[in-house]
Amino acid sequence: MNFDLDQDQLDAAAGAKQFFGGQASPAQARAALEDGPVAPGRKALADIGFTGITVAESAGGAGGSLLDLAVVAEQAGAVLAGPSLVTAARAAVLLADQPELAAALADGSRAFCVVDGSTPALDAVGADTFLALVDGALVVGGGDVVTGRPMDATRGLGVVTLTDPQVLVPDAARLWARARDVALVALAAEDLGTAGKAVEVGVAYAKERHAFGRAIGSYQAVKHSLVDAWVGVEQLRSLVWWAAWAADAAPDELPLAAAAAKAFAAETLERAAETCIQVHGGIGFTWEHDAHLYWRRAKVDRLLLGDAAEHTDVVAGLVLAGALA
Amino acid sequence: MNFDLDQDQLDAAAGAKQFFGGQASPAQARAALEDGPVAPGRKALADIGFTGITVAESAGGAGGSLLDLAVVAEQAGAVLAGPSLVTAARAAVLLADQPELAAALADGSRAFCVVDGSTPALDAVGADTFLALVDGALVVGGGDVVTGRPMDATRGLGVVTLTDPQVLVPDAARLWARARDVALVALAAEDLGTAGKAVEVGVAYAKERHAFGRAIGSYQAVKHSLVDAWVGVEQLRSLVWWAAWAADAAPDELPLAAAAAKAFAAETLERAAETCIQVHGGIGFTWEHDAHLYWRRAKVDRLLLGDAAEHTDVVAGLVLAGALA
Amino acid sequence: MDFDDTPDEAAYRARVRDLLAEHAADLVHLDAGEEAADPREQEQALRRTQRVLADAGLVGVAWAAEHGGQAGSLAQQAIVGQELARARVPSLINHIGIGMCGPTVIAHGTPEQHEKYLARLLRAEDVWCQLFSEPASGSDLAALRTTAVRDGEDWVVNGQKVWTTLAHVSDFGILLTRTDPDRPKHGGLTMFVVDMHAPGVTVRPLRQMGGQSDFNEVFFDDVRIPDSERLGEPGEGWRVALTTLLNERVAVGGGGNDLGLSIESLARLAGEKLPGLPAERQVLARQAVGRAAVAALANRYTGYRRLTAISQGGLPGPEASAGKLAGTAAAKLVADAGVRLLGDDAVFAAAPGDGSGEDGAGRWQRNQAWLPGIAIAGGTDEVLRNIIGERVLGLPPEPREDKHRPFNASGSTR
Amino acid sequence: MDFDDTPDEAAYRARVRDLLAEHAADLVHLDAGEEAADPREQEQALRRTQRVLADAGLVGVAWAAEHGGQAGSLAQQAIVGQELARARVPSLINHIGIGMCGPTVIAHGTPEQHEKYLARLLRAEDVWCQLFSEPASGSDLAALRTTAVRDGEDWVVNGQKVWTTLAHVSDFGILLTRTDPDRPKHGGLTMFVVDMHAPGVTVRPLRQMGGQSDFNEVFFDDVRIPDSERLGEPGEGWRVALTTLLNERVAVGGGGNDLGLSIESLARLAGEKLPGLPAERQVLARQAVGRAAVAALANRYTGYRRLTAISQGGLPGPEASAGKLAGTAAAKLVADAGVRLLGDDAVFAAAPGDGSGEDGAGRWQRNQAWLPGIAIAGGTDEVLRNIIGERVLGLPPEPREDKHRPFNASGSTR
Repeated sequence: MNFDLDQDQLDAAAGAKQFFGGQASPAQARAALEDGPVAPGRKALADIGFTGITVAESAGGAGGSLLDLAVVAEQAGAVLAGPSLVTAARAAVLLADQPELAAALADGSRAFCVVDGSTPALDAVGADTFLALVDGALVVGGGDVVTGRPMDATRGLGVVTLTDPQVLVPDAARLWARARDVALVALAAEDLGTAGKAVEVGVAYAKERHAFGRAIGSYQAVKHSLVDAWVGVEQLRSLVWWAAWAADAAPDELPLAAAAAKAFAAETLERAAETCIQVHGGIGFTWEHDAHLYWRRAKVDRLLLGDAAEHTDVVAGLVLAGALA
Repeated sequence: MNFDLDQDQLDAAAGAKQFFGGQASPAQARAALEDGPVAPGRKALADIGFTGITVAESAGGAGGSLLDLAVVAEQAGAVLAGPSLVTAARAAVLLADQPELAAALADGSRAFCVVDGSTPALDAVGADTFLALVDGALVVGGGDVVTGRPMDATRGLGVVTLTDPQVLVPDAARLWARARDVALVALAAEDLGTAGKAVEVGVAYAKERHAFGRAIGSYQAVKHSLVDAWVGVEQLRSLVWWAAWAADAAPDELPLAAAAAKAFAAETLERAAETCIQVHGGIGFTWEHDAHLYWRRAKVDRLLLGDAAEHTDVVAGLVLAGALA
Repeated sequence: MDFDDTPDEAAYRARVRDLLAEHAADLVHLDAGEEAADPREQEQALRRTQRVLADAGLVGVAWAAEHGGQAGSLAQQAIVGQELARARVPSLINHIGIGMCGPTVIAHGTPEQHEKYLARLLRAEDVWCQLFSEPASGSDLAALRTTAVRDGEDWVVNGQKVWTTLAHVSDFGILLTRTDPDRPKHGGLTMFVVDMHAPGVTVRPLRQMGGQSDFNEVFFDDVRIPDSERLGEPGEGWRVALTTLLNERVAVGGGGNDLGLSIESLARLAGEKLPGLPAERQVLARQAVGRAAVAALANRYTGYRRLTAISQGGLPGPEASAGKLAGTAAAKLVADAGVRLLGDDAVFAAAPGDGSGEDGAGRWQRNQAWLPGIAIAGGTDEVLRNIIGERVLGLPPEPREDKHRPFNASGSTR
Repeated sequence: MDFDDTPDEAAYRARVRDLLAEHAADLVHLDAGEEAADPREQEQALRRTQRVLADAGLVGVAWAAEHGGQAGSLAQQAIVGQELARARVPSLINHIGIGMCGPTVIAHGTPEQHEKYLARLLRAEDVWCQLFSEPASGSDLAALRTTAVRDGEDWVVNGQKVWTTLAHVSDFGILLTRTDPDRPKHGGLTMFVVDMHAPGVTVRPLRQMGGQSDFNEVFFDDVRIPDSERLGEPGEGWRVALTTLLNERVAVGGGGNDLGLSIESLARLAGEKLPGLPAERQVLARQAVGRAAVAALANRYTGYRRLTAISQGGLPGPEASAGKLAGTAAAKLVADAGVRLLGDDAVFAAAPGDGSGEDGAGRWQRNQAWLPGIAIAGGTDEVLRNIIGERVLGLPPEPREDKHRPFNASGSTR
């Protein structure tokens, strides 16, 4: 039993933290709501190698595991970075047997977006290469993207109409399912980072802000709600690690672990973000404060790739089918 | 707008409180778990006139409203009295056109039980006259009662097989539905009393018990959980009053109000009882303390006559059908 | 128990309805969630609306006649409120003046102040705001740091207020200041009427997380207030503020009103969206709609109990705090059920092709983004629970170290 | 990251498995939720089981050799635990002695005490209990009132303990007493080893809300304890107790074990009951089962992280409290999902015809009635949240008025 990150992963997390800390921030997520650029952007992510973490070395990637990607995604989530590593993780699975396209994912020469029917797709804004499942086949093509007023501009959501789709893999249902599970894990990892940051920001404020003669973090109402949020984050971390580990080491466990992680991530991030606002009192719901940017991420991410009810039902189905036996 | 009890109802509540305080108690509910008698018992309830509150005066009842009965039922709930006034309220509706049986309900010469198919029926234990809906007809008959080990012995639950059923009203579906709605209101009223008492007991203990140099009720964790339970009780009181009032004054509103009251009662009582245990710490989960008796009532009542999910769905259906328009 | 009007109330209601019909052309009408295109124009229209209503005897219904009111009952005031809502006339622009500032001036002001302010307030010739909260003192209001220093016949005010509703259109405000930092925090406060157009007053709208600006920051730089504009004695400001806060309790949510979108709105949306869902999602959506409806109904009928108590002559007690607490929880259930019904559109602040943001989706999203604020504004959930726990349930307060210490020696200055 | 045994661990596991197979005939085997008919017989069987295991080298795995242990790793200890569970061997009867009392005696006892107690403890020749909590001091342990007064070479103990697991079968206990009421509450405590068969010790089982008795009350009337049975110096009892509590943290739920019925049990029940439900109820039941499973899995894998930390040589820190908190919440979800699946039977403690109470329904109901206790026993949810908030998140503690005041002058004596 060794359920912990190894030194390489710890180092990767530290490096990612430094990179994202310099390249993205809630302030940029706020600016993106008023038509600023999404940070760090596709090019920077490719240049540092993050879009290729799970792309095979032969295709110019790092040939890493999903867990390697998850520790980086957590750091991306902490600063509300965009585009999402979810897209990279998912595309890397889909393009495992397409060396040229995989190389374009790793080096950033193409901007990918993975499309689920008419559901708004992550990172559709600015994408030039769209992957989709059409009649059981994996296709690639261009796309027309229709966007709304974004709730969280870093997610680049848009409704995509595929143009000129070409079949890449004719019988791709299983590949698509695995890629989607991998996407769930990467999304849960980003949410883990965002939720952890929201709690951290809330804790820091609760130590500093005084009311009635003492720090508000000394009051049980504030203290206990931060604790509950923190406990949720740590429980989520365990599910994310398990699911990411399973993707490579125990693929049979992936569907259960991925669904559990996504369902738990949705509720954990929502609670962490709402707690962050509530702890801050008045300034917590101002535009200039970061709290609402975590909250926006929470309100969007909980619905992406299926909501908690959907994944809870998947978990129930798998458990009933003997997944734990 | 006068959404309050009138003086007669306040007097009736005070009288009922005195009666039940002398005739029933959590201690007796505890003894009933070990085969003691259910208190105050059918005879005492009939003698004081409580089984006949909503029976017509012409049949020897008080000809009162459901609200009159609800204020008494609340007091019954506060001391975990049995049998339930739910049975009296429901039977009184069903027997509105059966003067002899109604008189037997009011004077206690018969022990009624209302049966919903094979679902365990309230007050089946010790009943001699069973009412049921069979093929759309209201029937009366004897019954064989099979009981389990009771979780709350005051509820007298048993699975009933009707014997020698006689048709009382051939086309009784609407009558049955109204009687069931009335039963929901009476049950919610009893739960209101139990929940209010559980909060009261918790509050009293929180004032008296000290830890770390001060009363535990001064800690926000304890204070706020009692407040939330209390707020729930007061919200429930409003729904119970509305539903009871609607039964006589605005029958069209009864199905919505009754379902809302029952759904809310189930969760309010559960929270109040669990809060009561938690506030008491160790002694709260001992056999000798009353807290678990409120808890037992909560765990049983939440499932009687349909659970919260069932009634929540009814509320949704009515709201969607324009009940609020 | 009944929900009907008494014959007197019914007659009054009929008269109100007639008056509203008669003056309809001079009143603003607005649907819930609808916003005006031009704020300045809207302000003028709202001022005019209140003036017309005041002249028709529909403003200050329960105020005493000597202060320009109608000497009516709180029940009559509630009836006017209901009929205005029914006629889709929005809240009075001077609702804070009428609900909080006016009663404070009445209780603590001089005859000269009554004369100078009250009639104009009722007709919205002057709009009022309440300048209490500060960046470093929200829940702990008595920790405020805005100072007023005596200088001849004037006081000189320096500091910053925040969360000031309507400050950007206000002519006057009631302003709580610290005049004696050597006294314990509650003891060194003094209340004033401040002219919002005086030199040194700067109002800056504060943008909320949803993007809109319902509140302002107000800065005071050497603002001079004549001593004749003091409300109550120097050092008695806390007592004066309690009058305001008591009146605020009625105004903020205690009455069982929906704090977000109404359950009726949710019912309409659900009626539209539910049939398009797969069967198993319908089951879950119906649970969400039903739970929200039960919570909203419980809160609504609890509000009727409080209105009954008030109309029987009771004062709004601390249990009104329960109304805001439960109303906030209900509003969140309603909002979440609604947003989830939007389906794919729920990930956008306004869905594709929904440019104006005024249709269904945008309205639910704006509501969702407003709700985190209602658990904070007008008393956080935590403070409300303390109030109920201590003043209704009689549970002991927490130990306070800051209460009796001189303000300038206390941790409260942090 | 991996969940597999290292080669060494795999070899050790194989050896444990062999030993358990070899001694199977001498061990008690019990299914979860199963209870023995005759408690006295069961006690003897459990003592025998532990003796057999101890002689096979499977008890005190991580204890030092000088104290009779196997000088193994915590990972090996975890493996033994897993294999015992796999072989359906119930918890060691002396689990409190091994987990808490023994380590306390080791850390603070004299060589004579080590000699006298530890070997017998490991073989369950003596069963031990922990006598800390009192009726008036649960969460606030240091407020305890049981006194020990020096009298020649003895101490004379008077008072009452409560929530004492296993006291009714115990031979010895570690007993925390107040020896100096003039000192602040934490400063006047002293720890002893007490002979549970000594004159003046009375044990009374305490019946819980579910009807069973897992705990005892213990009364001390002029019980004499020789000074040689003192653990640590007089007045140092709090420090000694902290050793016990640190070890308790590992024992109580911090490891991610299910605190109620397992998610596997729920899966089996759901598999049986779900197909019989109407479609819309299946949707809701699946949500309940899924939510419970997610919570239980999250807690289980978090436990693996803590076990990893411990096996890498870390000490169980305050974050283990999070394991109990989350485990309690997960257990409640599992229990509620299970009880609701019972359908009509869920209103009975044991359903009609379910006389023994040992089949499905009764088991789920017993579990339900046990769960309110787990949010209290071994640290209430509230106390655990304080611990995490202050020691993990670094949030400031609440002001304490009782800490430095002499105990007999404090409100704690109420």
